[in-house]
Amino acid sequence: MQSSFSYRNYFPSFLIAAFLSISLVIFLPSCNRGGQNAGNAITVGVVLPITGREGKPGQYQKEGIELAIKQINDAGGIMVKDKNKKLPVKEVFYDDGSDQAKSASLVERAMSSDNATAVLGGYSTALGEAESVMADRYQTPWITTGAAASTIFSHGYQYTFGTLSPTTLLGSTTADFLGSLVDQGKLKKGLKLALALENTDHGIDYGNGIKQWIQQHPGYFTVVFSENFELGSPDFSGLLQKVKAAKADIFLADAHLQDYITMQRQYLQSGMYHQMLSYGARGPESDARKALGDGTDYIFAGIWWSKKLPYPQVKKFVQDYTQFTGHDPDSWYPATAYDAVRALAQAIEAAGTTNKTAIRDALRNVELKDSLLPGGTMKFGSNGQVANAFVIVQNKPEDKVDIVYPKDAATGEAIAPTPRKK
Amino acid sequence: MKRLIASFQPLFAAGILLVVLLLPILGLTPNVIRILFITFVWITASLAWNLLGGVAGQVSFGFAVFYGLGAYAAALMINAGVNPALSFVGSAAVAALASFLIGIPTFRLRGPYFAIATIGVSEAVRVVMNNISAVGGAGGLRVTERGIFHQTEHYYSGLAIAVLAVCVSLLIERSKFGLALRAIRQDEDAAADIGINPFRCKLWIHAIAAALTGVAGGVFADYAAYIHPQGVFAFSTSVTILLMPVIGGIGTIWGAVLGAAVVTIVEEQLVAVFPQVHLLLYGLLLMLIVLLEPDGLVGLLRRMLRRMHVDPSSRGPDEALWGRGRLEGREL
Amino acid sequence: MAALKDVSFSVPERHIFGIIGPNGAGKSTLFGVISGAIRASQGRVRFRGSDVTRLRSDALVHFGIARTHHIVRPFRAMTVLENVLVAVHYGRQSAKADAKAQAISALERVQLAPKARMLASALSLGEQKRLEVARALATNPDLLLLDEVCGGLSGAETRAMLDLFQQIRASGTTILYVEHDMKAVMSVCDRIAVLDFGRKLAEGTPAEIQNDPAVIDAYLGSGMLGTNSIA
Amino acid sequence: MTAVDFLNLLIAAVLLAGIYAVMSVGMTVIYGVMKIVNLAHAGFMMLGAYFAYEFFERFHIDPLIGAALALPAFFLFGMAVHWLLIRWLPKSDQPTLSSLLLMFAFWLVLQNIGYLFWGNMDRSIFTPRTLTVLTLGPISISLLRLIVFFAAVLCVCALQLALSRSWYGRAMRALIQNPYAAQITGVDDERIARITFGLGTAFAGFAGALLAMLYSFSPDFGRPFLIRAFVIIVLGGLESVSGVAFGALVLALVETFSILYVPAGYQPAISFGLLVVVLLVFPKGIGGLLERKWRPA
Repeated sequence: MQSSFSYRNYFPSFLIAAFLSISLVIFLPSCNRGGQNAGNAITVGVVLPITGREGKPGQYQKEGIELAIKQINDAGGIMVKDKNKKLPVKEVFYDDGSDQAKSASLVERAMSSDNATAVLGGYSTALGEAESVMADRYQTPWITTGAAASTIFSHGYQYTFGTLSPTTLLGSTTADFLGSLVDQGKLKKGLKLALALENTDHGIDYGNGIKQWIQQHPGYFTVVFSENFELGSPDFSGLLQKVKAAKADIFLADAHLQDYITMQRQYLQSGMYHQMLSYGARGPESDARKALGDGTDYIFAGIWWSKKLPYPQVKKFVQDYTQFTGHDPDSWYPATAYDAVRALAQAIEAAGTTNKTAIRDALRNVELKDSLLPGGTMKFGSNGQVANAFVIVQNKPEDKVDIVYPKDAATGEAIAPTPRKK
Repeated sequence: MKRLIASFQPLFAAGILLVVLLLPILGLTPNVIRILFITFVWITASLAWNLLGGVAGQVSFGFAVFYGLGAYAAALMINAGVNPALSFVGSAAVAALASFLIGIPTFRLRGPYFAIATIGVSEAVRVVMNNISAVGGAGGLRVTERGIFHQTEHYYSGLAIAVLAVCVSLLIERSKFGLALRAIRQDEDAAADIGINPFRCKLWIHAIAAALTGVAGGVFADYAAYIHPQGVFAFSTSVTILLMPVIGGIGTIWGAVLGAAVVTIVEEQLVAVFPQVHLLLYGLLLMLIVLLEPDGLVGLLRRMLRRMHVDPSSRGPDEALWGRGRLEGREL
Repeated sequence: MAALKDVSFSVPERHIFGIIGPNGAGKSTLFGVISGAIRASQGRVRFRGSDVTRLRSDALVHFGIARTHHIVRPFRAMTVLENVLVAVHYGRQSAKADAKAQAISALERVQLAPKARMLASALSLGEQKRLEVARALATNPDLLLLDEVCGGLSGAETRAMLDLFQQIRASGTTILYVEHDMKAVMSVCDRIAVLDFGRKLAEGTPAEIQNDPAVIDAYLGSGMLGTNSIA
Repeated sequence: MTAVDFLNLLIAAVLLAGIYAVMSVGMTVIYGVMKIVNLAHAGFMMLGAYFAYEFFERFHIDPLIGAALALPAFFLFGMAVHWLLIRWLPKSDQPTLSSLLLMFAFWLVLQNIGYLFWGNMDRSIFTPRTLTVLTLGPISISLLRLIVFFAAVLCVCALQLALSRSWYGRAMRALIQNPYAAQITGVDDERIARITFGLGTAFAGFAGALLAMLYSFSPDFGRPFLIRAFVIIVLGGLESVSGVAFGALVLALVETFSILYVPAGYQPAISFGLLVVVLLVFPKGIGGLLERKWRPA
């Protein structure tokens, strides 16, 4: 039954061979993308996922980095003393497709083949963990802009830095916030908590932060349900049913953006209600608003940054970012990336050289005085990770988002408990 | 002329080996050495899959299990202070053991059901590994690094296992066991009718393939220093291991080697150079091979040699290297 | 529903024992049961006193029982020599000569030695049938089960094949021969069993069978005996 | 667990089964006739989701109508894909490696095309229906899930009816049962294959459009569904529509109820474990035990 016509007759082997060799010819010269102008530019490797599961946050972070680089270059570049001139920053970008083996490979590639002075990247903990190995091997500073789990910084690596505060802190800040609501009398004492955590270091750290707080502050809350769930599941009805059966008053989940949207949709569709509801560090994203409308109202989130922060530098950043990308920074992702570039630039200038170890030493002492992050200054701790406070934001009706905690940064009152829908 | 080429083949292989042995001394950039190292790891896994899938005809979508278990075994042993070389042996043992546990029930299945079952097993193992907190669970597992990182050491480990895999493949294909495996691939019942126990043969070749894949995983874990269930146990790892021999020329040793090299380098370059369209190009390349060149790259090479009136495939000893196994007509 | 019922017979050593019967008589089922391809729900197959009923075909080979297939099943992507070689390796070892010599001698017996280096798929149907016999012989069996080996062969090929059977028997191997082609069976077999509707109708020498009224009634009466029937 | 909880879970499971059935049925049809494991199914579903999305965003067409429109559109698309790619594959009555790899490669291409057109943003379709909940005493049912369930059931039943009554259905069944005899009796297998592939693709697009109402999606959409669809068609015995319905129900029930007894993290392992166990106990799928092929359930 073989068809008489076949593609094969029309494509003799030498054509395929030619196709293959041409593609090889295209590939080979482009092997090295940073090395050529090592002398007159500072090469910064950027490895982030812009496809795959983490594509969306990775995209935001990439935009934050590119905005910072553009601003630096617009101002003439970074002053390097031992070259006695300002050098522009050259970005070498790689998309790791949300694959951890690939991300480590690409960081290695940027460090070795492109001679990057520093590498930024690693959105989400698993990718960050894999990448962090390379920094000390190639003695190249690596700053993660999107991996927060403290394990990355607990191995004594000398060249790893991170602009995200640890997730345990997120957990305890969340609990702090709920505790303050109890103190204000908005919530009763002794409420029951249900935790649903994504099965990653991130989720586990978050849960530990909350549980530790509860241990230290007896009487406030009790945990009646705590379970991990798999990322990327299309259906959470079983898990939610279990949460429902636990009869908790407060539901705290820790999820990635996609899972947050899926789970919240099913949460609403099964008519569930809790006095307070949070998805960890997710909440105000406009994608969620688009997907769920007013279904995301009153959800609160502990985040590394909010565009509502009352600092002048934040206002300027929001403006510049919106102009640069054509959309609003609706989530924290670009801010930590933006600040990472600025901290790096400051370190290079302080080091006065493009020597990587000198830059590493300078990074340890860098203090970004006009940081976007809560607190307004950013400094890497002794393990390389920053420890800025978190802000708690709450979604409010009509697409409003307010910072509700801590008090000094608040732009609105926390609404608790969540009003029941009629 | 044919004889001339035939007698040059070992020399040719020795030449390649010499060149790759000397490469690091020639002062290549760490990036190239890294790509070569990864190529060696994939060559090993690709040859291993080829033994089971190409020679014995049992298409498995579950080699990530062995790769991942090898990686975890090596990581845990290195962390416990075992010499890395010894821990790679441990990887092989663990993977081979797992292959029996998987093979004993699944090799009773015929037709596409074996392939399907391997998908189920491999995904289930991934999920379970993701939840066992004793080995890091979803947080992944970090491998303790011993002192300073020497890339060339890893390079030579990679080279060693790739050479080992080639030798094992050559030995098997030229042995009576290899002949039995080929018989099983073509007609399992007829093979049983001449006294071959297909079930036992499949189990053994599965174990050998798993051991090689496990070693590859172990060597990779030692290099990466951080492994994660969603990475080493991922379904995409199984698919990559399967695609390499298919692209190179299923059932042939050169095919598995060439396929691994081409896939590694092309994918690396596609991701780096065309991040926007790398999936598209990779997909198109694969479609071209499936539709136009079912013998894979080796088939392409053979056709070109034939054009030059040199056919390396018509003599006995080269059968294992050049083979005749085509993708066309291979059932799951 | 049983495909076979109360069929019982014994094959004397160094005989060519034929089993015949019209289509659907249960020949293939019987053959499958003996060769281990089909599991019988009842009954026993004994070989030299040992029970081999539940043995798979590869175990049977090591007992000295080899079979061929009605529809040829050579290993098409292997050479003729390799087809036989693998049977020597995995069959019942006789370990006297080296494997390759044994394989070639098996090919010589079926006159395929000149084509040893060809791919099995390149052989003609008749040659493939002979290859199948050679492959079975190469396992060094005491009992050879032949399933309609003459089907589809020309007259000359059939005669050559029947001569080969005589030689095989002469070398000490017993043959159980299931065949549709009456003439072939009658000319070569020492004893014959006739099946019909899953039952044994008769058993005896070819002459006895030819004169058995029940057989003539049920089967031969249809005019098949004596005509040059081909399957 | 109270009776109400149980009932709620049962309803959730049945609704989920409807979704699972509609997303698997296209794959089964193609496998049954052509013995092709259509990995590009996930890609077709992704395109179906964007199809409904574009109609909704640009012309404010209800996604349900969008899903209905997807049926003919993807039917034609599937036939085109068959004409362009599939028919050049070597034919076989067993699933071949080359067909599987071709479809895998095609999936990669579709995915990349998705990224080029729509970027990596998560999109979703929000209508007033999205969050509506029907409550009957203590039992709450999502209106959207109910609608999707009925749309799915309607379509699967229509397909089943068409297959058992029409000339095409008879020819298709003949091809499944005895390809050789069917060809002798004048069934044009090439044409049947083309229609079948169109039909399978149409159902993939339709399922994608329905799922777009329930989930947010990106060009990577479909991956978790693909492997579930796979489990389902194996459970159902690989080639019958009623088998798929059955497989979908089994998987949905097991997934939903197992979570009560095992930690949520292990949930995905359950479906794969189920797949392996079923294969080992019933090597031809549970569906094969229940019914004769292609009879209405």
